[in-house]
Amino acid sequence: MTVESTAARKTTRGGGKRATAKKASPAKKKAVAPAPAEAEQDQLVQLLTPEGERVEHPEYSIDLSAEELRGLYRDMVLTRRFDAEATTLQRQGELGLWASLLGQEAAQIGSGRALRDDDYVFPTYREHGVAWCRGVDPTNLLGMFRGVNNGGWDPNSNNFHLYTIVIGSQTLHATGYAMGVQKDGADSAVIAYFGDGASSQGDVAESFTFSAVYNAPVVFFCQNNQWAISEPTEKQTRVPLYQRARGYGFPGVRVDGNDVLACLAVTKAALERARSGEGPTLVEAFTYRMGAHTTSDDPSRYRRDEEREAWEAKDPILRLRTYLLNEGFADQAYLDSVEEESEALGKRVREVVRAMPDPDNMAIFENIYADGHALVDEERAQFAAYQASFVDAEEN
Amino acid sequence: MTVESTAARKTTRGGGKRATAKKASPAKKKAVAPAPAEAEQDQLVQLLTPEGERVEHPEYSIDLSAEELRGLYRDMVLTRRFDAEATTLQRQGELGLWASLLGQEAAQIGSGRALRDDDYVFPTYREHGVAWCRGVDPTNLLGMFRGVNNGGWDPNSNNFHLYTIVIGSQTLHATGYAMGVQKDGADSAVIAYFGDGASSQGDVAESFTFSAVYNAPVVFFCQNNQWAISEPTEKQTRVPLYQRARGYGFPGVRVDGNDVLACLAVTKAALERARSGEGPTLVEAFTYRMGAHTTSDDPSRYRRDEEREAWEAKDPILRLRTYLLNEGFADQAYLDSVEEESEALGKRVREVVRAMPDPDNMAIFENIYADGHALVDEERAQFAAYQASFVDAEEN
Amino acid sequence: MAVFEKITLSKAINESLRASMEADPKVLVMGEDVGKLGGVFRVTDGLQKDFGEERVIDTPLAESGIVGTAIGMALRGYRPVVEIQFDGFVFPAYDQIVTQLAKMHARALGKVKVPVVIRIPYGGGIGAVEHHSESPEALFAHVAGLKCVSPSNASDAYWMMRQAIESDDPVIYFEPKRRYHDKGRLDTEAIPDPLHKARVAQTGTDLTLAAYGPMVKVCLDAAKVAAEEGKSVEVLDLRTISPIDFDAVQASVERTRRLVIVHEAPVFLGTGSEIAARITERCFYHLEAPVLRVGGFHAPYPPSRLEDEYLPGLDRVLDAVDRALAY
Amino acid sequence: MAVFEKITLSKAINESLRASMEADPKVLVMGEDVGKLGGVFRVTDGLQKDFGEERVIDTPLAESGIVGTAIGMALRGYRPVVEIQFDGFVFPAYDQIVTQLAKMHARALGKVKVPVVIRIPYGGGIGAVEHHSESPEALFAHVAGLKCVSPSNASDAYWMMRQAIESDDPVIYFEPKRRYHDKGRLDTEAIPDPLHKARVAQTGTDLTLAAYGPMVKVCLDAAKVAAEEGKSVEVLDLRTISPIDFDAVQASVERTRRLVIVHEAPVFLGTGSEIAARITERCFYHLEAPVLRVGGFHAPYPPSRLEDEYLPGLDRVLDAVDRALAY
Ligand SMILES: Cc1ncc(C[n+]2csc(CCOP(=O)(O)OP(=O)(O)O)c2C)c(N)n1
Ligand SMILES: Cc1ncc(C[n+]2csc(CCOP(=O)(O)OP(=O)(O)O)c2C)c(N)n1
Ligand SMILES: [Mg+2]
Ligand SMILES: [Mg+2]
Repeated sequence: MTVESTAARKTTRGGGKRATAKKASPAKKKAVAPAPAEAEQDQLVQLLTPEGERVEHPEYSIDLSAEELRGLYRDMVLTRRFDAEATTLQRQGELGLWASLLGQEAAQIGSGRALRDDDYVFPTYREHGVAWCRGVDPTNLLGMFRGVNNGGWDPNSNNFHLYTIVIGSQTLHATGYAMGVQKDGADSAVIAYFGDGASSQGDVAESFTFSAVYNAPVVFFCQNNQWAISEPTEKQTRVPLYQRARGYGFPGVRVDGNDVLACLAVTKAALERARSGEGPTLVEAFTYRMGAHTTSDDPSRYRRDEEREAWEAKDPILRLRTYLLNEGFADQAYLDSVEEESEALGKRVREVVRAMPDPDNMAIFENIYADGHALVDEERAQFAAYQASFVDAEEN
Repeated sequence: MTVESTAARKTTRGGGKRATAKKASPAKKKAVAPAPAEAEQDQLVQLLTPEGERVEHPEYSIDLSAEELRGLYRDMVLTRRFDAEATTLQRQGELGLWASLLGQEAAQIGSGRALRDDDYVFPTYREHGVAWCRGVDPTNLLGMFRGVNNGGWDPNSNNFHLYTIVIGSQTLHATGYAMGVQKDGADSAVIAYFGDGASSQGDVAESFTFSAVYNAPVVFFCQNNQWAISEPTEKQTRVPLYQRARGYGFPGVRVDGNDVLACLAVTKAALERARSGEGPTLVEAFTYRMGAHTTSDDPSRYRRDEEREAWEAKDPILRLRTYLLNEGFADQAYLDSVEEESEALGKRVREVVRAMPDPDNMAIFENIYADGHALVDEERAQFAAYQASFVDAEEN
Repeated sequence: MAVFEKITLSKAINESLRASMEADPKVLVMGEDVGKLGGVFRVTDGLQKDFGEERVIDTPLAESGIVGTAIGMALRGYRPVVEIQFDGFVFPAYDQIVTQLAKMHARALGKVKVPVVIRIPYGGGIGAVEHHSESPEALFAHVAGLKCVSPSNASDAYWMMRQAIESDDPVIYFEPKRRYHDKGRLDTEAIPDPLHKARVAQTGTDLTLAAYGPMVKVCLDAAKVAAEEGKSVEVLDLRTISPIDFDAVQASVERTRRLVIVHEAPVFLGTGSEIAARITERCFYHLEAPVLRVGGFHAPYPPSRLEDEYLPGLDRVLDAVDRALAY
Repeated sequence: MAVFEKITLSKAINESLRASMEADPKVLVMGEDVGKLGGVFRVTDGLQKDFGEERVIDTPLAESGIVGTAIGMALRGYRPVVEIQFDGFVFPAYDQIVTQLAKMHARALGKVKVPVVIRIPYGGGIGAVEHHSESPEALFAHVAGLKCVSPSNASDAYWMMRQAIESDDPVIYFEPKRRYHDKGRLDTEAIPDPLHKARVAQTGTDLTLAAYGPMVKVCLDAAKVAAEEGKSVEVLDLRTISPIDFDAVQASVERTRRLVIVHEAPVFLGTGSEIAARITERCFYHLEAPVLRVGGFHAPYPPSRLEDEYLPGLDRVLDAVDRALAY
């Protein structure tokens, strides 16, 4: 089913003051590329309503077993639990910072579960749910937030690249990787995650250009969570983001980002396009950042509580749970077992993080170059001698 | 009239091998932003056919007096003459380099004559025709190509910014300038020139984003001359460039860039939109670089003569001359007088350039800072002393 | 509101922006999150409320766009003060800064001015994640056409920002983010030092420590410890990185005959290399010891649990003082 | 094809790219106009014809995109050799180079390698327009994670490119564009010097001239003139800018006791500043004169009619030699 998200948009921004209010009326001239009609703008693919009702979409269908559905539920619950644990660990001083995915579980689990093992993921810094789908141990994600490393996993073990903090830059890496896949003659696909704010970066535009020109097998997955720190999406664009793709010559689609089934179906279709040589697709997952930007942020300075409340009614986990229970795909016992599992996960994360040792001082000088560098060798030796001078002093 | 440029495209690239051949078939799914149909892609606004026939366009009309029409002709002829003279001067060693606009006279004169005095222009390095329209003395354009300066005019005298060589960067300056115009409450407009190659630069995309978000009064005038040095437009995009704008929320239009009337009409309309608070427009002038990229370039390495020949049939000056003569707007005497004038211009340019003195050595240290800088002062003094040491040596 | 007895460095910048905006309607503030949020460090707190969205502009998330449009606004007669959110995020704007902002005045033979100030919270010591703790100043100071400054205390922060905004040249204003909360005295009616002059922060006779921004405090602390050990250390707050006030360094070194330069940025091709080279040339017969440098290593800024080792601290500065004195 | 008696420097790079592509199918060449045109300097001439469009890739006009996608291809196991058309056009890619390419290996704790080579034709002396004559090497050498080299002759150009491509680290390969047509001998079966070693290009006893890339020839010429005047000047071809072979400079200076560094880049914070600072530290008691530097001024690269004054030439080098010897 295709629904209008107008209501959602109204509640998110309180209407009236949006930059788009000033927007030019759609051009009437024929030779001018017309701004799409309002109705088309706000279409978004949905397969599961906020009320947990299963609906059909003419273009995207999905047929999952009860087990698969339960699996998606479990993924989302565990991801949320992990995320909450990390937030707590930050408050307790175990992490320096945490970027919560709260509210974006469906976008991440839906898209993450659409991937094949041989596909490759280029995340931002918030894709904890996608990392989960890839089998990256969640405790590995915490190293950079604790300050013990800048990325604690081997990207090639799970085909999940390191978190990238410089906004937008990973979209080019994804495109280049996809060009490599293409050269190899493989039928794998690549997926690049980025946010609504990131859509403004020149790098993202360049990745659209390169992927279109080379027809690279890449899916651009934009989680439009309505905010880039304190800036609403209207500060980045005056038309829906999914439309950006069209001007580069590939399709864009807006999906209900809080609907795990729709995210799964739409991403799968986009990955299929990539695999079969049809090139890039832009998926805009229309979702919401329920929490602060990071634990350093204070959203009360720039957004109203009512906005968050309105989005709570569209919670991705809630609607799947309702659906599972209503349809008898899961019972309370199953939900309880997931709850238990999530508690165990929380406990394990807590324990692992608390036991995470600080790196050795000399790690400063490691892995800067693969083939070594004379200056690094010199500085390493000097620093070692300097440190030893204290030990000597202490010993004397 | 709306004509299909398919034929033109076929002759320009020889078909078959285009990157777009691999292009995905237009998506069929409704929620997916569909790739525009072929027919729409290739529409371009035309008011004067290559054969010199005046045609009407349902959206763009223009009504010029005979004098105005002759003026456009004169502008184009003189611009072409100036350009040819500069090419010759380069061959004679008077200039280090020249970037010829040959073939792009209509795009530049048409758009340039659409401007009001209070509008502001941000050119690339090839807008000699626009400079002409702004009243910049053409000999001033030659300073940078001769190597006596990096930009020899006061941008504010004619509201014509300096030539910008770093591809795409001026589009952001134009956008910022337009934001300033808006803040001032003025109803001036700003126009940013760039090429088909430039469309790939992140800066150009960012200028689209900024101008759309702030609804800035700027016109993006892309001269798609089919080539970025040796690379055909297919290396930059797989759909027509004018469509790029749509995804940013403003209209794009493709105009016959060899039709001075259409370029004038379309640019005027776009400037009007800007003035009246409707924000940015992208104009793609579909034209052709008849010469080499610059005098350093050798197009025989990458393009076939037939392509150029096909475009010669669409020459912008030829078609206007035919029209003027056929309609009796000008007679041979007028044409001859323009010819004479152009010879005089050529002579003046030649003379001025040959007399252009080299800058004083100490100019190296001038105008680096508006408020001075101690290091520059130190280096200036050292260099002066160093130079004086030779004079002393000679004198002794 | 002439005198603040105890104002934080960040609040001093805020006051400076406010005063500049009041004094000149052409002054604009722009950047990511500078509006309602007041910037991630709250340096622009309250400005949008008081000066409106037309003068305090939340921009799209695109640094090249921010600087590029700021250049355009400057060409139109405005004086934009641009915030880059963190040091590590200035690089998407590097092209606009280096090829356009720095060169436009010269390109136009002086016919246009581009008075853009770029504020960059820089340096480490705040336990942040990657890209949030870097010191890229040498990458800007090397480029002709830019001026670079970095205050070490609240009063300088205020005055240097006012002067930077008044300057007709582009100024990169490096804010020592780990000193944002340090408090100092500010008299907004005092007569400020010129923007491009160093200042002796502590007189001494045996050795000169030269630093700027966040490292001035470390050097003052080191001088204190050294004093307890009977060594008289002069501390020079350089304040300006382009130009560097070599005359002041030379004058100090001619007295003390020894120089140690301290900065957080990597030593290799850091600003200390230029100071060492030039002062050695100027003071060849005065120097009792080679000019020594204390700074970051030739390594990416490390994860925060290692930053105390990476950053020049009291011990490493004192070690260099000892080594210089041992000559 | 083992020995070329007279091969131009640009052709030597071409041969090197060809040999590298033949040796390893993962080697790719990419950039603007590198295909049919063979690059604006023809360095990639004929490669697309022989290796196809899949391996010699004409890219969209977007330097950040070029380097960013090259990183992605390197992550996939390729070894891209990227051409930046001119020195002044590398800056749109600066963010990708500094924040991604340079740091990715460290970020991954060594788990990934990013063997990208970035070719930058650099330096002046060719009478070009703005942005086509710059020497930005210090802006890269300051950044940990990158390696920087610059050959001065055809044989080095060949071998250093082969080694750069074989290196698992990102290498910025600065091509002295005004030497592209200079001819030299090349033996493609010789045993090359290591990539990161300097070489004594001319022995001498009174003073050391250190240079790299385009300035080596100027220094050799200066040494010749100096010799006629009875001064024995050693010329060191540094070859590598990150790391710098300080051991070689030190060894030379310990013999000659005087050092002059020559580069086209601005002196202020140029590579000469680092060499001067470090060598002064290493050779404090050996130096009879301060290390002197000859280079560009703190000014935008001037219009070409002034470049002979701006660039270090024979006279300015000899002037510095005289000044150093006068101590
Ligand atoms: C180049 C760059 N500029 C600025 C920042 C600081 N920053 C971190 S996250 C962020 C907002 C990102 O918004 P969005 O892309 O919507 O992603 P979200 O955080 O909402 O997931 C900003 C401005 C950065 N990391 N990189
Ligand atoms: C950032 C940057 N990269 C590369 C170049 C070198 N260059 C100069 S012109 C040009 C092609 C430009 O093509 P297009 O934008 O189509 O303009 P045209 O020359 O056809 O008018 C290139 C690659 C440059 N000037 N700036
Ligand atoms: Mg967001
Ligand atoms: Mg072109």
